[in-house]
Amino acid sequence: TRRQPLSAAQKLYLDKALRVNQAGELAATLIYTAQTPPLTKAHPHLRPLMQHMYDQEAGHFKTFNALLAKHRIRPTAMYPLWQAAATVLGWTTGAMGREAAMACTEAVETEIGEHYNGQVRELLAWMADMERKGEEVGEELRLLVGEMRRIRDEELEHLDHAVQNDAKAANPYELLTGVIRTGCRGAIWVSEKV
Amino acid sequence: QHARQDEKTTHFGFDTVAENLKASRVAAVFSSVASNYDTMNDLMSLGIHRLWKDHFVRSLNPGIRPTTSAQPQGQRILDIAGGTGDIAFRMLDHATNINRDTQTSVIVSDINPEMLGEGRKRFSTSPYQAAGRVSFMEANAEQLDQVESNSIDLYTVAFGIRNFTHKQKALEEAFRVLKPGGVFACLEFAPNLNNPVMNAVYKRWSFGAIPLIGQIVAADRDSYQYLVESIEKFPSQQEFAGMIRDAGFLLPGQRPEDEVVKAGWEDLTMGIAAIHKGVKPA
Amino acid sequence: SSATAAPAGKPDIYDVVCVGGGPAGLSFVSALQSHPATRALKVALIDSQDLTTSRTANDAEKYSNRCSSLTPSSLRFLEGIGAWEKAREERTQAYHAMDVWDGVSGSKIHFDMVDKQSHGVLDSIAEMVPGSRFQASRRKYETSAEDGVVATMCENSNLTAALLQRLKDFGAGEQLAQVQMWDKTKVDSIDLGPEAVDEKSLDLSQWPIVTTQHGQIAARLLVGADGANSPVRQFAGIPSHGWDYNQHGLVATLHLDHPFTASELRTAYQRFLPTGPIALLPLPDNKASLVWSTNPQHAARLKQLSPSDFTATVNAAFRLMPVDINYMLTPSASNQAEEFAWREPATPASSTGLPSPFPRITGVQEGTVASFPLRMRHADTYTGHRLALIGDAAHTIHPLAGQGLNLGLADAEALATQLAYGMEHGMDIGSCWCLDGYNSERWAANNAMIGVVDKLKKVYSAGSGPVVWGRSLGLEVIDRLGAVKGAFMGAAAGTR
Amino acid sequence: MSLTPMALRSVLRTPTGLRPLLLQAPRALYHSYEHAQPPPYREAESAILSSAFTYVPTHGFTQEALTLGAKDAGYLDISTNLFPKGAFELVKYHLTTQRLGLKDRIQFPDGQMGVGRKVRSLVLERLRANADTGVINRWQEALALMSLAENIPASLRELSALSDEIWFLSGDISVDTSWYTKRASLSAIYAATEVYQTTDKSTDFKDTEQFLDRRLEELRVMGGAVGNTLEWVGFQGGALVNLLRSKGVRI
Amino acid sequence: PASASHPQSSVNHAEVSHFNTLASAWWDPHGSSRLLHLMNPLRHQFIRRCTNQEVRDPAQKLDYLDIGCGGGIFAESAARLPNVATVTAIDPTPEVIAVARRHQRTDPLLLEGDRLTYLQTSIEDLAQHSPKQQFDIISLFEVIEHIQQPAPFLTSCLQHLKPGGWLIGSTIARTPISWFTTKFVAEDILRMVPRGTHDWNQYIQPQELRDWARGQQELSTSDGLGWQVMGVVYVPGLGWKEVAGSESWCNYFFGVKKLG
Amino acid sequence: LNRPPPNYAGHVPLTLVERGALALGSAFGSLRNPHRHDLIAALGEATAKPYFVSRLRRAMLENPTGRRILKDQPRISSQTMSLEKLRQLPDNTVGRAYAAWLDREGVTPDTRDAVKYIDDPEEAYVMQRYRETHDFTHAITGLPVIIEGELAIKAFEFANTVLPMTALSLVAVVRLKPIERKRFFETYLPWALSNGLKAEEVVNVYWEEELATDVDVLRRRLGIEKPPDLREIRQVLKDQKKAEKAAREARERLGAATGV
Repeated sequence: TRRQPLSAAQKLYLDKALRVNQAGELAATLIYTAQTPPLTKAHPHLRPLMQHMYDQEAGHFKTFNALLAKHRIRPTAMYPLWQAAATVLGWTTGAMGREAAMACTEAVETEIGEHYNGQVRELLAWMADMERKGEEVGEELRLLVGEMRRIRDEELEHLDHAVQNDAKAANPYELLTGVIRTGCRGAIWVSEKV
Repeated sequence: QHARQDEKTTHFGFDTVAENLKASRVAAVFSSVASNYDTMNDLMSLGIHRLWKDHFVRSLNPGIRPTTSAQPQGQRILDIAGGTGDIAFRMLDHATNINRDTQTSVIVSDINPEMLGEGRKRFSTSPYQAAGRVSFMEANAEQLDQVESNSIDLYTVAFGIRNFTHKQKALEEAFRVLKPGGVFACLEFAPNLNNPVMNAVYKRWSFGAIPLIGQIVAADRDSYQYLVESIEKFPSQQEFAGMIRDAGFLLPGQRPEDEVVKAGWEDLTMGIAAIHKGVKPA
Repeated sequence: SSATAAPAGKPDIYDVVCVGGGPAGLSFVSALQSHPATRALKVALIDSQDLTTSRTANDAEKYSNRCSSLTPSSLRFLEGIGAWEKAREERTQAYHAMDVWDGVSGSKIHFDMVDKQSHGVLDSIAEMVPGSRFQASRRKYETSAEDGVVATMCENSNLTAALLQRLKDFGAGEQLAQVQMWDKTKVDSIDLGPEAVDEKSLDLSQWPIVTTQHGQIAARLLVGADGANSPVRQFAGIPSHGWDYNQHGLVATLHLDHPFTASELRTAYQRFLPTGPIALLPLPDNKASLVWSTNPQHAARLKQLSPSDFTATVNAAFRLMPVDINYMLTPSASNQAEEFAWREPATPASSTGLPSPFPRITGVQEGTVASFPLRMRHADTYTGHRLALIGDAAHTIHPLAGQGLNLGLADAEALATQLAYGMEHGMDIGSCWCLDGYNSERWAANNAMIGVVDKLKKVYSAGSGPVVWGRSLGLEVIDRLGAVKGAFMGAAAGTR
Repeated sequence: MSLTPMALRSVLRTPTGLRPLLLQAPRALYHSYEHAQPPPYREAESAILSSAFTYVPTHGFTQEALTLGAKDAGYLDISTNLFPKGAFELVKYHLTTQRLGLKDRIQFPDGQMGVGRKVRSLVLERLRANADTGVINRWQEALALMSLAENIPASLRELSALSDEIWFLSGDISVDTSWYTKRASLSAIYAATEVYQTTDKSTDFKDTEQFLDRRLEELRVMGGAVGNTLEWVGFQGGALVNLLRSKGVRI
Repeated sequence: PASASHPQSSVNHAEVSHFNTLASAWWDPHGSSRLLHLMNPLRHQFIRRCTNQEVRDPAQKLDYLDIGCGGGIFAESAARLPNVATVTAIDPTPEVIAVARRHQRTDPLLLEGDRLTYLQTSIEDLAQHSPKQQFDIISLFEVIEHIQQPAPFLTSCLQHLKPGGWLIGSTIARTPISWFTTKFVAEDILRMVPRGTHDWNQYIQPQELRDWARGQQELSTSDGLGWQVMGVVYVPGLGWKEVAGSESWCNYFFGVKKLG
Repeated sequence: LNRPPPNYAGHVPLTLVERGALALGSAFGSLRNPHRHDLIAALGEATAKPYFVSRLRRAMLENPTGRRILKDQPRISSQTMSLEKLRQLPDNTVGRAYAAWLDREGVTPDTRDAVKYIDDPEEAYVMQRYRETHDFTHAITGLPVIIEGELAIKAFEFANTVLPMTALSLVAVVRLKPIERKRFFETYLPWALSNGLKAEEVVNVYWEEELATDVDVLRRRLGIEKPPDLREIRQVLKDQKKAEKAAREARERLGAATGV
């Protein structure tokens, strides 16, 4: 048929990308879980927002779990480490107050948003390349790109929520977001490998 | 004499020469070193080249064991550029002693008569000569007219292929002469070692010391200089395996789904030399 | 007089909305009614069951299988809110002693009110010497019936009826607003109020709005007393952690061979089998209530047995060795009565630790054998903004100490007192300033009780080996240490 | 084979298997459902190996069997040089074909069978494959070959691929830490049971089945115990945090 | 006698801006005003201790004036009491009054009639803003230590007190202990209270208050009857606790009764 | 020193100290002179009490046939088990094998001593039952009564019933000849232990009902593999030795005759 199998390099790229995404979503859900109690105790009006954001993240996490199981991809071996790191990060920023928590969400979401953008761009490039060569794009790939786009938009929506709830007002703003973003980037790099 | 532009040129060590001149220049080099060819090899490989050859022959395991032999007439082995008969000797010893095969015969071929002379001298006293299991043939590996197609079981070339002008043509010729299922095997120096640090050390040794020793021992600096330079110009293991595959051979250990060549050779002593193999599909 | 709730547009505002009409919910509401500071609060109670019918406990001979043993502190609370005198006294049964023994090793412990009185260290040492003159003198009962009570057995329906009666009488008495009772009403949804329309008007965006078939009501304080998987707790997003025991609680009302008069002192019995504890709690006349926690297969098998076989198996569970009980409950085993008759003489009471005056079960009240899965859950916190949880909604506990209802009543009492304190000091009873006091007081106490009961269950589910020796030695030592036993009794009775 | 050539061999050539393990992509990544998986061996290799395999019950996993197989497949004695690892290639061939063939050997009437029971029947089916192909009496030779220094990485990779295949076929979809513990424990159990199978004389491997059941039972109990302890520790940790929060501490 | 000239306003603009920034966290359970919230119940107990001196007709409701009400912590709680008719809460800081009004809107009970009215004014210009001028109870909780000249301020408060009414307040004694707890620990180390909230020199000793009260003829300052004082100490984990005789240490309540 | 009343006929209640002394005394006695059956019996009873015989009783209670045995409490003696009837049973049946075995060893069912030192009547019966069925185990395993066969049976019973007495009697292995000991440790001990552990509880077999069943069928039902027949091996060995001796003598004779 006109449909060509993915090249080894493409398969390797997808393998790494999906592993990193699952680790990212795991971290996101745990950060929200750890942030919610101290935050909603101090600001009850934030509970619906936190609940909404958590539900979306849990949805993403479930989607990536299904994808990993379906395509037989190995989850990151650092799973327990990310669990601990995310909980501690969520807890400390939650205890530091509303602005710090929102700043943490903003930093994590920007990092994850950029990461998803890169992946979506790469997959779209593949599809364009396939169409140019007259090959028919596989259903799996099309479905994957659709999912990634939807998830990226929801992540960016979280980013706006965080900024609305004056994430910028956190006192050590640059330090906090800087540390968190570098932490995320490091985690992404490691998760690809291990 | 400089090659004229219109003629096709090839490299001779680091110089570029007209193609037709290369064969004669190579012949000149080998004629001068024929007598102490082994000492030269010892210098080049710190004496390990003997072990490499033993290992090379043992890994090929020539000869057919009587128990499984349905083919009484033994194997026909063609040893290219085997002038002094080093490889041939080991092959016959292995077949006779290890596999108890007294039928297998070896054709020793070389482009250089002096080297062949050296070989004939070596074999004159051996029982193999008497049993007619060794024959000598002066021929250019790129046209083996005397050898008909699909007649050879095993085609070996040790430390010779780097001097051929058209390596690809020699490979295709080997493909032609080999029987289906036949094996092409080549033992050759490799341009670079795996480990960059060791590589630098080895380069210092081969470019510095060897021509000097050549001068002292064999009073012939240019030939040795050429030999060292020819190793440098020889393609890397991966490229050479690619050339073998392009000639039609199956590379051992290559996974079907890998387009790029990842296997098919075996590094010796950190990659100073390498054994390349290829099997002609049935 | 059920006031019609305001139209959907503007929700009717209540001070306290209590979802769930179980003992915890009803006792909380009556506690509010009985305290002067909180009497004037506008209170609504919503329950899905029909509360009117359960008011009258019908046949004197028939006892419900859902009973619970009320500790003295629960009784004091019920008397305080004037509910206990509405209960039908003749259907309740106080007991003055408790025998607990280990089914595997036969070690046993006897609790009675003599130990509960403040007990000097010297007395307990003297008690250690078996058969000593001093020990004999302690044994005679000189305590009066009243203060010697370990706990009082009471059917849940009897308690609910008493509380409902209390609420009805109270409303008719004073001219104050009666509690708005909506029974047979299912809570459709609970969500936060609408955003304020402008800067000036009332902002109910942080108020829980409860929607039922009667319309929408806004609650200054929403109290969740609606059982284990409580919709109120889900609305509040309070997670609750814990685990399921692979056990079912089997309850039944039994008939004993010897009718007890009201004045006789009764004893409760509990035997720890490897598959789980079995308890026999006294009811008036010749009745008794059975609470047997065992694995699901045994519970299912027990429910299939004929009454005579069931009675024999229950007798066996108290008297025989665990290996016989397990055999009698294997699917293939049949005519348990005969099996029990044969095995009982061959099992000496001394080897199983059976207490001396142990009643024999002669029958089971038809239709009362039922079972429910056992689990342990504890909500992360009991309070949120304008929200509080009491009773099973906040915690579910293993029945081996019979503390489930008592904790619920203690929660209700604590919350009512906290609200009274809040009203006296002008606090907004839905705000965290008022509710935190309740959470801080009850969470730690409940957590300790749940932890102790869970560890007891784990220790006593070991069938053999060092754990059995350890616990048996522990039981024997505590049995002889009056002071320590007194402390346990105090904690169990929940004396404040 | 006297010692010296062996020593020479290892000095002369760096074993290809020891190339950095991590970087080498062990097995097909991103299993796609739209295309058939690439065949494990090239056509010439599978021809030689499949015919050589028929000689294993009689000649064992040896160079001799390989040579005989090459001849039957229309190749020469010398063509066995196509396999750099020699006789070990035969063992690897058996492992790979049985692993890929596992999904066709057993079909689950889906529905009532739990993942644990499916794993058990898959393992038994794979072990039965050893017996059906008649290599079971030669399997100790294969184990010896597999334990050679240069073959250990390849055999470990093959074992982990088998364990992954069994978990995948049994329908297990957990992709968290248990993904690793499950595959590691199943690999250990499978390897132990296979070694036991080589010593099992009972009729159609009844003892091996009991051995497997004992190991699986141990794993279930140990897994349960570890799970309960972790759950209990997590609960106590949460309870402590909740207790402090109930007392008004700001965490 | 009403002072003729407009009395020099007691508003201190530095204080006003400081409280503005504090406004957003006023009702945050773990915010900077947590200690005030925890002290609130004790205020009602003290008021009850004062008013129970003489028997009152329970049906007759009282009028409260809360000066320096801040976010309305005390004002809201007073408005909810059954025996309170009206509560007028005044504070010069505009932002704080806005917070109080925004919070008032979340409780329907407080919106009923004139139960609770917030006015952004100082005590001196109360006349222009509030219809009601005379009150049964005037409260000055944690206010006096923010006033430069307490004496004239107190006298202007007295003018609004009905005869037989009580002037009740709480403040901090000027002692090394109060410096250590309210300034050093609370503000510098634990940051529980934002820096600059208090100025130690403006703390007032109970004795000084007592002397001022004796100076006023209309006040009956006979001990126990017209003059009440109660020392309180904050125990972390247990909240504020009354400690007899600790008024000379740090935080204390004082109440003085107008004759009549 | 009044002893508590006996629980059943022939019961001698012992205190802990007496029980210890009995165990030690009977152990030394039976070691010194293995033929003292009564001492061996006493040793068995003294060491069985704390846990082992209760475990055996629990094993019987878990098995339906075991319970029936405990209920009926059948006794094996010459009255209940008429040897003539057994001898008419078809060949290779349990009863026939038992009878043949009794004749060959010259033993009657009554040679078993009554149990005296176990307090619980039911546990005493369990011990009694074990003793009486001991001979049946010989029958189905075909191991002779000679020391080597007896030890193999004891090892099997230890693995099956975990009674300490069976293990203690293994001490007698010291008295085996070297080749017998080698054979015992190489073949019979591993057979006894593996089969003892894997097989069903032999004590749960209702022998009175199994008399007519085929020995092999019963053995397969219990999961016991038949051990190599000890008697034949010894016979073969004996013949070999005899043959060698005969040949040696012949040679000597021949040697003497030819003067070589």
